[in-house]
Amino acid sequence: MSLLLPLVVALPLVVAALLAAVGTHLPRVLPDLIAIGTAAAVTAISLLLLLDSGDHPIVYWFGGWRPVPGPGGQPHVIAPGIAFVIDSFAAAEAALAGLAVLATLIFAWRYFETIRHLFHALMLAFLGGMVGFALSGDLFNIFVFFELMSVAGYALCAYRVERPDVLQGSLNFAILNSMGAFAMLMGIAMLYGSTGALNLVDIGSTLSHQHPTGLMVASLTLITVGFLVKAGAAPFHFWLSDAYAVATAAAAAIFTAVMGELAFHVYARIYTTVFAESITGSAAAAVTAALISLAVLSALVGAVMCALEADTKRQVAFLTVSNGGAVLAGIALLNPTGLSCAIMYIVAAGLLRGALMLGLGMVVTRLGTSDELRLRGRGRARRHIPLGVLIALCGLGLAAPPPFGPFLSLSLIYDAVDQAGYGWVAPVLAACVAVSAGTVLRAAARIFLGWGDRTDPLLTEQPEEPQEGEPEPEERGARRRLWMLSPAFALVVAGYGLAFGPHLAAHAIDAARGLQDHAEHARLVLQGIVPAPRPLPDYHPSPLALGYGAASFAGRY
Amino acid sequence: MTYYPFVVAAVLFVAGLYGAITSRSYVHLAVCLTVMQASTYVLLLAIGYLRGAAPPITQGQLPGTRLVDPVVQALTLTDIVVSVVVLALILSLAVQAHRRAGTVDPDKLRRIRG
Amino acid sequence: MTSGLTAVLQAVALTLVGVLGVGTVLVRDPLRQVVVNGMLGLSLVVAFAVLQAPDVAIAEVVVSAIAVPMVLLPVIYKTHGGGKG
Amino acid sequence: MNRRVRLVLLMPSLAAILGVLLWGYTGLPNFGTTISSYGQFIDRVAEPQRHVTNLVSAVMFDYRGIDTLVEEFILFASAMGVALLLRSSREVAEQRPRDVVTSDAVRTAGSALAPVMLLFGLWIIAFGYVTPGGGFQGGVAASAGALLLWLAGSYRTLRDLSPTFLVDAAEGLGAASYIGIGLLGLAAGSPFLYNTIPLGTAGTLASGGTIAALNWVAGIEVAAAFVLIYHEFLEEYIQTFTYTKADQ
Repeated sequence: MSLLLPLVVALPLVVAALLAAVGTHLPRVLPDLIAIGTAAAVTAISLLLLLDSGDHPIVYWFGGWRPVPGPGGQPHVIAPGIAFVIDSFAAAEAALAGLAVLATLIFAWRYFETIRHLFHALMLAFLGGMVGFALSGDLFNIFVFFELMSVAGYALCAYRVERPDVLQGSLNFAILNSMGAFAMLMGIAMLYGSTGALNLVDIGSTLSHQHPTGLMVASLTLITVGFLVKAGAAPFHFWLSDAYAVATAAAAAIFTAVMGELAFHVYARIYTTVFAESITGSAAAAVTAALISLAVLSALVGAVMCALEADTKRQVAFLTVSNGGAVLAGIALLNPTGLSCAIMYIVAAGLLRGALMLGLGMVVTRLGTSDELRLRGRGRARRHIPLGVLIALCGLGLAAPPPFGPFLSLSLIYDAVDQAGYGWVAPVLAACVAVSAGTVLRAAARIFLGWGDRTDPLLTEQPEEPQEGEPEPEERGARRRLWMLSPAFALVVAGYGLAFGPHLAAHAIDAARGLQDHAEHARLVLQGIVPAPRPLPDYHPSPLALGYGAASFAGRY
Repeated sequence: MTYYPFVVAAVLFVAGLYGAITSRSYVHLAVCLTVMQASTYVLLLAIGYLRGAAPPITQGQLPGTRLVDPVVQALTLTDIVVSVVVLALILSLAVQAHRRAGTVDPDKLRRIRG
Repeated sequence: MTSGLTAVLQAVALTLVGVLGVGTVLVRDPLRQVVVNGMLGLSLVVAFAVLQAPDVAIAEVVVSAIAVPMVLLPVIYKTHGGGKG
Repeated sequence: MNRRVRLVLLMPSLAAILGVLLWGYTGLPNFGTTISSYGQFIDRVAEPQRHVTNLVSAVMFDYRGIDTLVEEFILFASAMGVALLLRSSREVAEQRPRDVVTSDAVRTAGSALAPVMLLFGLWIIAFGYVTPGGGFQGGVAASAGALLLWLAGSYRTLRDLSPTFLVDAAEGLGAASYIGIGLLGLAAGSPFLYNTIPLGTAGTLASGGTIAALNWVAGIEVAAAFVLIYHEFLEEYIQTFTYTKADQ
């Protein structure tokens, strides 16, 4: 395992570099095959790590620089190197990233006819960035991976550089994300100045022995802003809809499936390991209240904007914002149930959103636009049936039908907010999920069944000139169409099936407990002391939560 | 001098932010972002400075000489690379905006997009 | 170097950094901004040197004297100084 | 939103941000009074452990080597991105005269300066782990030399002689070699980026083990990446220049 582990980041990066070096001289199919193989390997290693990290997180010190006792003796240690701390959540997140990139690369098989090697190199660098971002246990290292992911993301977003809207979306994306990154770096520097450490757990331990000062609040605020900008949570969601709408389907699928929610996940990890030990009592309650209000705001803004949007890709962007609200609500509770259900929801919903975006990419390719009003009834031909089924399945799945897909995790979120005394949040979230998923179904019904009117005064008006289709080679018969859809269907199957992992909820809550038990986690990371195995918690969602879940599914229109 | 470098860092951060938000040209804006990032260099190096200590180069130093923090210097180097990279990417997008839309003004580009 | 002199140098260099940083932001004409930005780079070099960070100072020299002008000037020429509209 | 309204809304928020930052900084130790335990530790052990005298390079290429690895790939991704954004649009290309930038003065100055800059860059890289300097600094300096060479020796011929793929290859292979050196550690049964090369004597060029190797690889990657980036931007400039001439 320790042989394979560093490869999860090193492999995509080294292949990216080699493809850039010699890619132009290879026969046409080879770069495609190599890139797909690499993404598959990353996914496989991540899944192995997921299995392996079931009992306790795996800790890997690069260069072999393990922590050493500090000059003050125990319990203070100095960590001179950088560690990857791979808990089940991080491994699951890495597997999600691998899977999304794999599906996208298959979807984009010979999709871009020119300068392909640049596209592949950037995709793999993007993958390496996301995986490292998910796994790293060092604050500055997280920032560096964040930048790698962002830089590759800006370039991929602007792939169709000839359109002004693409440029505007990409520029917004690049500028706002850079500002967020600087805020984050400010916070990191302040934490380093105050604790003299960069390892997450080390910072957390040192911080908990200090008197709380303004520094802690300021650095928490700066880091929170940085991550919320990246995740596109309200009120920082402005860039997201533009960027997702203008990116090619291939890039947008990865953005919506992984990139944004990954920021929530890493934020949760930083909060639990660095700040949770020092922020307790009423301060913690204040953090929860603040994050919950941002979560509700995101869910509401996302759902309303989604329902009022006619452009299907933008709908998915706002759907992402809305789903992000549910994720943030889970994280905001700062307890094991909240954290575990948030991560499970990230993975399940991310798979479905990725598939949805790929499906919409096909819609644009075949029908020439992504505007649902203009597309009304244009998908009624027989050959579009699989595509319609795909999009409908994604929409249904995102509405969390019991017992499939995101249903389990969503019910857990409802349950967790209810237990934490935020009973009113659960119905709001349920309504938002229903509205945003319902919008997808509305669009699917309008496009593929011809339901509804050609005009709708409620929906945002689109600029007159029709968009041209994606630069995609002409269709080559039914087999090719199915080939392009198959990765999206595979994502849907994975998304639906995820809820049936044996004792999934129990395992997730167990992993969250391990992370949130700071003393135990610190012993594991800094001293290599493996915690004693715990019995799996027994967990079943309460009837109330199941009710909300079912209601949110039934409530879609 | 106890807080002065930190004040300078804060001023740079806010000044860069102000410039970026009010900018009328993406080229100008990209430079403002580098000013904003310069604040992190100043902060990091100020945190790692020790009065009376030598640079973290042991060549030609007596053993036991007090040295400043080498870690923040390594972090700042990485930070500088990031800064140039972001500048280059935003500028190449600005060049394209100029070519495709004939403007590098954020407001005008937004209007053209519709 | 006495510690008093070092402190004075640091104060002067940091003040320059602050003033030129604000100046870079306020100068709206891109070509003039390049000049002020270059001076900001130079003042950062001095500040890094008096903060005992020669590695970072060298990096800032090469970046602000070579890399930044090399990407900025062609772009400014293209977008602000003539060329096709 | 109106510009003036935006400005009025902006000022209080900027003041608030400034306030939060200054409030946060009050929690920092006073300037110049102390450095982190991490830094003190590196100051104490780096030379004995890694046999280099530039401790910053020890942090960059060994203790925190993975940071620098990612940094190289940020540069790599950005060079790819700039190429993607600028190259693709020029493919609809125009025939243009090539020689416009090379006046005699530039040529002379370039041919005199180029080797100096290149050597200067290589020198900064070479002594990076002994005295101040290193792969990044030297790489940027060397890229200037390479660029001057490019400009001096008539742009056209050199472009045909050293097509972009040569620089592409240098950049890709440079970045890949960084990981390759990291993998040496794995091959020896140790962690990724573990030192596998004899350490040598501190203060000489034959020291540092993998630090020296990574330093060189990073220098090559940085130089190539910057040459790529400059090249893309210069093409833009030349194109504009040509258009202007044609318009007149």
